[in-house]
Amino acid sequence: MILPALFFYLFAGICVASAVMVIVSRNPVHSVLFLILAFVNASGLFMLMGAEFLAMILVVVYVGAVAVLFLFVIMMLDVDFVELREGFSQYLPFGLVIGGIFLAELLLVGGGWVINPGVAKSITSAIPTNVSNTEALGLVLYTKYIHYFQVAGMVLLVAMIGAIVLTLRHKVSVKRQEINVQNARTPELAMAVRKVTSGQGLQDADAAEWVQ
Amino acid sequence: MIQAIVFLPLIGAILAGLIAIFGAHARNPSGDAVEHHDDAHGADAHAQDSHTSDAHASVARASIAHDDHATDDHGHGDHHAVEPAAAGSRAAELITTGLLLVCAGLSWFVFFDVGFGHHDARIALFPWITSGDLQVSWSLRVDTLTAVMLVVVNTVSSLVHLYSIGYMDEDPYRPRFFAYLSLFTFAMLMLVTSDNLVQMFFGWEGVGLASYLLIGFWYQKPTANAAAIKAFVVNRVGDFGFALGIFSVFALIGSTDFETIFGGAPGLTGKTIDFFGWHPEALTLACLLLFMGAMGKSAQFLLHTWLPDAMEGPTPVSALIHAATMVTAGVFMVARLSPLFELAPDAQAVVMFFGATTAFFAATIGLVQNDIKRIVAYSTCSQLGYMFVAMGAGAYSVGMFHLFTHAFFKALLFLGSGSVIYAMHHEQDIRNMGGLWRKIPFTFAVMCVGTLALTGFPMFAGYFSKDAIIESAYASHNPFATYAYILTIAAAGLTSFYSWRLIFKTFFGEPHDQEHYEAAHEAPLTMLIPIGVLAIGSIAAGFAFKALFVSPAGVEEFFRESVKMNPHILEDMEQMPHLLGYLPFVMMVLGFAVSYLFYIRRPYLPVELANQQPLLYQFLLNKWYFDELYDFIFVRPAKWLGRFLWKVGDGKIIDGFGPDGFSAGVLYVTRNVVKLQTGYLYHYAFAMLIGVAGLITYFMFGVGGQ
Amino acid sequence: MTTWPILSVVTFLPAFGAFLIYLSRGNDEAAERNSRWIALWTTLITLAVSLILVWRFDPAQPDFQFVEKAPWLASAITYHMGVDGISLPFVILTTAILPFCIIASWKSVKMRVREYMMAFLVLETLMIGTFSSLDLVLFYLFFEGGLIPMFLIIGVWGGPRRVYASFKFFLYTLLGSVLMLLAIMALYWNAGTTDIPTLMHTAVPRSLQTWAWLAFFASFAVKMPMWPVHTWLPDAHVEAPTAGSVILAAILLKMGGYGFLRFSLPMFPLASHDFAPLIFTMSAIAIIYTSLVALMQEDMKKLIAYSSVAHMGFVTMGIFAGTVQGVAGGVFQMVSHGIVSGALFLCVGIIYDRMHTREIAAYGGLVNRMPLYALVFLVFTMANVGLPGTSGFVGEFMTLIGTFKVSLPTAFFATTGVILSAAYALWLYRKVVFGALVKPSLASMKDLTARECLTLLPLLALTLLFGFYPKPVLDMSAASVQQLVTNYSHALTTQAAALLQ
Amino acid sequence: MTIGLGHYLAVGAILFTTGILGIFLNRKNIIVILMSIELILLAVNINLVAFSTFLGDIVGQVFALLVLTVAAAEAAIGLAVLVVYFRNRGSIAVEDVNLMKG
Amino acid sequence: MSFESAGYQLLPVLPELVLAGGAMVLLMVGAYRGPQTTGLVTALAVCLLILTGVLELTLPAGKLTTFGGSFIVDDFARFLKILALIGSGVTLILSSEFLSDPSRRIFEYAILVLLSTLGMLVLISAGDLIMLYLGLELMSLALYVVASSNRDNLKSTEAGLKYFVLGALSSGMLLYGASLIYGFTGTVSFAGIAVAVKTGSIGIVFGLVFLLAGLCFKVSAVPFHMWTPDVYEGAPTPVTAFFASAPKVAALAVFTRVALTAFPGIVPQWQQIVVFVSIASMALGSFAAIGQKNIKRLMAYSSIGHMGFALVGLAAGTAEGAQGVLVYIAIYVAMTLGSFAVILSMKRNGQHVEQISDFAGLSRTNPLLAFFFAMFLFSLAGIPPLAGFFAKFYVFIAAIKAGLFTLAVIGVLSSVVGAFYYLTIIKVIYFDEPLAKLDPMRLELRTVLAVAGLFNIFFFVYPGPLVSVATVAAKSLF
Repeated sequence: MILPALFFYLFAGICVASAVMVIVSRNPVHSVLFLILAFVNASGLFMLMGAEFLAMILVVVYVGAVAVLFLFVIMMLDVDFVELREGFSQYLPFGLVIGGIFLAELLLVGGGWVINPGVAKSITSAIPTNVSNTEALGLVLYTKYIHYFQVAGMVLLVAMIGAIVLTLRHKVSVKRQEINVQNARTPELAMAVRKVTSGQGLQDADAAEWVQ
Repeated sequence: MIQAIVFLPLIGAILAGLIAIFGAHARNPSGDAVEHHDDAHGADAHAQDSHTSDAHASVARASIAHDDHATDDHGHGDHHAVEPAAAGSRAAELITTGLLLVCAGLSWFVFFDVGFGHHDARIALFPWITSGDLQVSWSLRVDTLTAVMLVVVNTVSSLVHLYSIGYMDEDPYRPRFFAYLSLFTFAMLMLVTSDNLVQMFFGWEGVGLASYLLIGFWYQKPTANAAAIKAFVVNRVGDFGFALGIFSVFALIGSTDFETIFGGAPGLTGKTIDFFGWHPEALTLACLLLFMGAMGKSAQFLLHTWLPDAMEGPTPVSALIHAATMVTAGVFMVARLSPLFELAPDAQAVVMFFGATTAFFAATIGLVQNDIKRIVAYSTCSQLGYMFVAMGAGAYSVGMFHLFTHAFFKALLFLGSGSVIYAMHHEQDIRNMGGLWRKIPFTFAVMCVGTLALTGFPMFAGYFSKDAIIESAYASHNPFATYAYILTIAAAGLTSFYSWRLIFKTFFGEPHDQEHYEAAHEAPLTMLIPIGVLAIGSIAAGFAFKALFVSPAGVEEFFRESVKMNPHILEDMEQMPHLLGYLPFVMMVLGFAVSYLFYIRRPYLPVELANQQPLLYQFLLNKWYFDELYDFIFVRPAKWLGRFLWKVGDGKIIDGFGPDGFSAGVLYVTRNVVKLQTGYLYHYAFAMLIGVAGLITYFMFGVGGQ
Repeated sequence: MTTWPILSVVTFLPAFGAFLIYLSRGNDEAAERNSRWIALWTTLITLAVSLILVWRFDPAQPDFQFVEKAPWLASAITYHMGVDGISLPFVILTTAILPFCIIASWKSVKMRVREYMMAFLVLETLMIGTFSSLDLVLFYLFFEGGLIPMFLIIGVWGGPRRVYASFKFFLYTLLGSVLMLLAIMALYWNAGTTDIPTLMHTAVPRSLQTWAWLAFFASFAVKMPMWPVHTWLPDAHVEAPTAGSVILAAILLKMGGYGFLRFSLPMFPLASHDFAPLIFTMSAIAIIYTSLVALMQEDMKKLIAYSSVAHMGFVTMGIFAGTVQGVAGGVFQMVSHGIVSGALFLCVGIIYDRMHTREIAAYGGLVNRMPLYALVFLVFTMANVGLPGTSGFVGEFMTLIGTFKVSLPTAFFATTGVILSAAYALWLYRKVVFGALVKPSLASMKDLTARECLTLLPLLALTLLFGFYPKPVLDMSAASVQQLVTNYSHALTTQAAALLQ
Repeated sequence: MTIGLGHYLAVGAILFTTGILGIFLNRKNIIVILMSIELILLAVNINLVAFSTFLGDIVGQVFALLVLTVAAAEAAIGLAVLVVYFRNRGSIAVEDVNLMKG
Repeated sequence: MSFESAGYQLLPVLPELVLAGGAMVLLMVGAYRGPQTTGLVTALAVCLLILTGVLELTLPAGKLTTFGGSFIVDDFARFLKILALIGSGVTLILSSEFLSDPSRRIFEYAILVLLSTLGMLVLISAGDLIMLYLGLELMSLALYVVASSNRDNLKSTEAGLKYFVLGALSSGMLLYGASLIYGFTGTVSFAGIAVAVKTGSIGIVFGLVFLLAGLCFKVSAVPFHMWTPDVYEGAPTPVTAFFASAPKVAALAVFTRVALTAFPGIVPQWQQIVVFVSIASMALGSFAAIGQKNIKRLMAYSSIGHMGFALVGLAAGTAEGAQGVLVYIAIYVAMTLGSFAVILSMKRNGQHVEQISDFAGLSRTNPLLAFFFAMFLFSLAGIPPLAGFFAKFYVFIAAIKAGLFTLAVIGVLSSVVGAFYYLTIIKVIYFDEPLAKLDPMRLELRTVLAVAGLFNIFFFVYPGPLVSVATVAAKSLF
């Protein structure tokens, strides 16, 4: 019993500490790195609770994708990291009071949790004991909760469209490959056969057509 | 016939009014007529006035206006062409005067028919105010009391109409004037023929309106306007009481009809009413309130201030309204309501107190006045006090008798004064007169008759009525009987003094204004005839009707139920010691003697006396400082309060704390709320988090938890 | 009883006229001329139709007549119209005053005439609707809807401080009314209906009565307006165009009094009785206070506006006296005040059109130039003063006599109003009409035009007619008033007894 | 010493609070705010998984999975918006995002 | 285990499926045909929305559930879905001018609106917390993007940024609440929660607070409203119109559904929250709008206030209250869309103007437009006989019936304060001296304006249909 407890405190401690560092560190790059650390430790906590799949996902999706995206954006935007920190202490006491209130009350509530008798009845999908966590999730995610999955897909679609709409720029000065246009090009479009009368050259109208 | 008496003046008023308004309108084109510049009189400083109907009134009219306060108008009038009289002036005069003469004749007929033939009449015309148990109708009621008033009103009125034809002959607005006069007569007739309190109130206020219009007839004179408003407003103070009296009577008896009231009144004795925590007897209270109305209309002490100022109006108006008819309405009202007053001895005491006080008080002021009309006005005031003394004593017929005789001689005095004024080119100050008897002997003669009648010279009208009042005061069991007796006796002496003073200063001695004196001449016939008729009345009215008004049997026979007399008063009067009966006569002689001494024999004496007693003299000359007092107590506080309530009450308090303050508060809040919207993300987040923190804390510890 | 919905026709005819004006096209001048004529004809036809109401009305019948009912919002909230003796006078007053307003605006309104006429016609619809609706929600709809056109009338065609005045008017009245709306809802919740005739016979619990009464009071007191919530009125009157002032004084103020009669007394008798002393006090204060304030005014319209407040004090006092005379007097006083104050504002408007100022000090001696005007103004001034023989007297007298029985002190203090009203009204008359004509600007003043006579003389005739013969109005409302008072006293005795047990 | 649900919830609560503090104590740039939000979501996930485990109900984990998905999408959108903003403003300092106020 | 037998019919989600599929088809169309199809895509998107609406109406009557109860189609949902579809459709129509500018030809705009609408439909039908969250995010993410869709404009992007950051925070809180509720009840479905929640255990109440905080953010109720003015001002005007209409419908719908169907056991608790939020919103909406210079910003405060009023109905916690909310939101959508049609027509010399002072004298230059706008403003102020009055009427009547007198009194009083700023605009329109004439209105704006305006003015004539439909819809929640 002592080992899980030790690991819990290890993970939880590092997680909380790095979370604090996320918000206090001077350099946003450091913040991201601490965020990654926090996520990794949280994934450890998930492990402890037996949610292996989520733990993996957290590392893969969050650490691997989201956090890196953050880092990427920070780098890309190239903001001046020596930002002033005045005002931080100005709100600090007040912020701490509010934060303290939240923390105290949430802890009280968390500590007061008991499984009330009615809860057992309301459970709809008990965790199957005989299969792995991943399989258990897989069993329900694409069957019973397919609609969640689909809607989440739509959410990702929106995110995709949104990111494109907002950030994609067609710079006029840049020559781009436009595959569909290029593929659609036919000889008829590209060429025209003209009978040129000798000594007269092209007619003006024809010339205009070519010049454009 | 009754209808004819009442409504003929109305018809006259309407016809004359139409003539007046059409005439005026014709001269002042309306806005839709083509703009035309009729600056025929040139473009001098007064040009803008020169086409107005009245700004450039005749010399005559403007000169009438010429008193201490209106020299400007006078100036105007003198320097501009006389404005032609309104078209149809003659027609208006003839119509109204003719109709009034008819009325006068009819009312004498009615007087005898009712008084001796006992043909009382009650004619319901049509309903007026009907609501629940409040049923008020327009109706005419003629009994002896009314008949007496009819005679007084119509006789004096017709004579005044006639007189006015001469007196106003140079005024361009005669149609309007005659319309007003007839309107007044109609209102007065409605008053005296009313069968209920509300209709009486109608007449009451109607005469007030007519009086307002007539006093302000020369509306360009600021003083006339001020006097008109003063008359109306002071009368309204009285009406305030009258109205409350009507309400209380209705509340007590449930009707405003005289018959019902008189029938129900005896049942109310002993009943009290809660009046601001004071529990007077209901009837006493009602009578006092009603009497307040009478005080206003009859210019009794405290509410008298309007009457002298009302002399701003044309003199015939003073004669008609402010001597003979309207001011006696209060007396008539008390007589009419005698069944109520007889049941309320406390109220009678008050009536007598105010009557006696007024009689004396007005006489004292009359001693030192210099305006011929004002002297007569104070005299009127004083004489009205006498009448109320009689009313307070319960000798209603006696009061009515004095009313009756007084109408003749006081109208005579006013019209005579008017004649003097006319002769003196609208000079009214007796200090500027003198020696006029040579120039206007007829006027002098009738003025003497009037004065003799007023002072109560034996066998003249006033002698019978006034002495009877003094006797009734003596004989009554009123708590103020002695007070009244002493004051009326004293007042008799004072009356004699100031009346003769007027005669002496006007007609004797050296002329003080040679120019006017030289130009003085006797008035035209239309003015002299009415004066003559009134002079005859002043001589004969007392003697001829004494039996009807004063002797117990005569009263019983003549008045019957129209008044409810104090049952013993007339007998008690006859029990009076004979020596005391001569006292008024003695006082009269004394007054005459002192007056003679002061103004014929030793003209320097009054000046010396005035110098010796400057305080008293000023006190009297300034009419006991009542105007100043009222100005100080009522007018100025009212104005101050009005301004205060407007600027501070409405402006600062109600608006300041109400809408304006509220909107300012809203804007203040808005400014601060908008400041919260700083534009900074973390503030926004902060707000959200504080909100959530607040809510969870609330549920954690607050009322909302669990 | 009637085969066609006469009441709805009367109500919506003006709106239809407004629609016609909207449809009318043409160049500016023609459109303006057309809109004037359409407006005039619409109001006249409406008046004619409303007179059919009078003709068919059975004054002996105290209940609602010409009743129309149709489903509307929900089964409990219906389109329910009808008039009784209390509301009919106001309907007629409205239809009768409107033509005068149109005529009075004939020349004086030069700007945006079409909109102006449309606003007036829509306002007429809303006002008639207010007086003839028999459902609380419907009533509220019309009652509040009137704010919109009036707001625009004051704001668009008003004087220099029109923005302040219109906002004050709108927000002040709205503030009062929204509370009434809540009370209406509470009544609906209590009785399950907003049908006025039903509610009039539904006993309301004591506490709800108190609150609902206060809420209704908030609305009507502002609308009346009663002291101390009257300050919007002088501002609104001063800034409104002449016809707007006329409407405001003649009809909009009456909605408050009508509301008291229609709702407060019949529906909340106990509360009305409890609060009567409050009303009495406020009325008496209003009469004295505003009369004193009127004494000091420098602006004619403001003076008349303050006098309106005083006169409305008589109305509230009479209504809450709960006696036949008081209530009937209140109704009559409102009708009379509608005529008289409307006419007074017309009078002010006439000289305003000529001089473009309402400063009392700018005038003086008008009688020299405008004798006819002086006469007309005199009559209305006297009616305002409450001189017997004018309609002003009858109302004042009846309310006072009705109140005297119930509360002597109130009647006492209220009666002082007769003194003060004489003082301020005659002062005004003197300053404006009497005196020598010395101001050069007034020299070219012209007397009343035929059109102006057309607006004033009928009102003058009515003032005098109702002064001498108020029976038509009194009879019209007598039965309903009697029933109202009977029910009121009955409710007081029975409900009080029920509470004692 | 047993590690109960309370412990996990406590971690969740602390992370949540840290995230909240991060939002309004931050004066530097928007990205840190986005990271704070990620912390909040992490707290939520810990909660969900913890509840799921202790209730023996898989729904919590499904929920957490979806939260992860959506959070990723959200991060993408957020960063995209941020980039666009940066292009216009040339700064992502928190203090500079205040063009509109009042 | 077949889907059908386990309650996994697809019929109830048919409209959503069609919408999603259609959106993707249109996406393809746009992607392959390029920006010049923006107009076509937009038009097709409107058609798609109409089709969705029609399908929604043709679904079998009564209450349909699918996916194990996590998707509910009842009358309540139908009512609000139609409303949301109308809101989206009309805003797409209103956007056509915005999109016709060559520099802004982004066909994705219409797609995003469609997907956002899909999110709304999901949200409205959500039967459990997960569906709620997913629907909410689907809706919001698209909104974040469209808010900053004028990506070269600093204001627009700032609006997007603010909206996004605060939105993410709010959904974080909502999620935290959802996790607590899940933990304390063991279920995420509303029906299950309703069964489990009989007493207000503090954990559940905490969860509720967080959950409602997230929802309040979406309806922009105080104190979660702070984003609203900035975003409304900054976002392109058609987007603002969209924000003010459809998402509000969806958010309010889910708010109502959660409160009434998931937590009927602890009405007092959430009622207190709603009352507080409602009062704060009404007051702030009324006060802060005074003195605003920008009409869009003013509309933002106005919408805050209106959501406060709508929540009054919810606070009642009764069927009448829900009915009030439904009527309110329906009328609100009509008024708002009409108002935005006016704001969008405010164009001088090809430039959009949005300062209130730009309305000066509008009644002289464009009388009809001015008239309609004035009527919308009076209606927003709640003056009878306009539609806005009935909106307030129904919510307050519910509040009164529920005994919430204080709330009702504060509500009507703040409506008076609120009337002030509407009057200020009317004052500018009618009393002030006119500025130059506006550019002629586009046809689609005219149409929207006329329909919304006539609805607004003549609603009182025959309010029956809307009210009775709302009644039925509200009943389906109980």
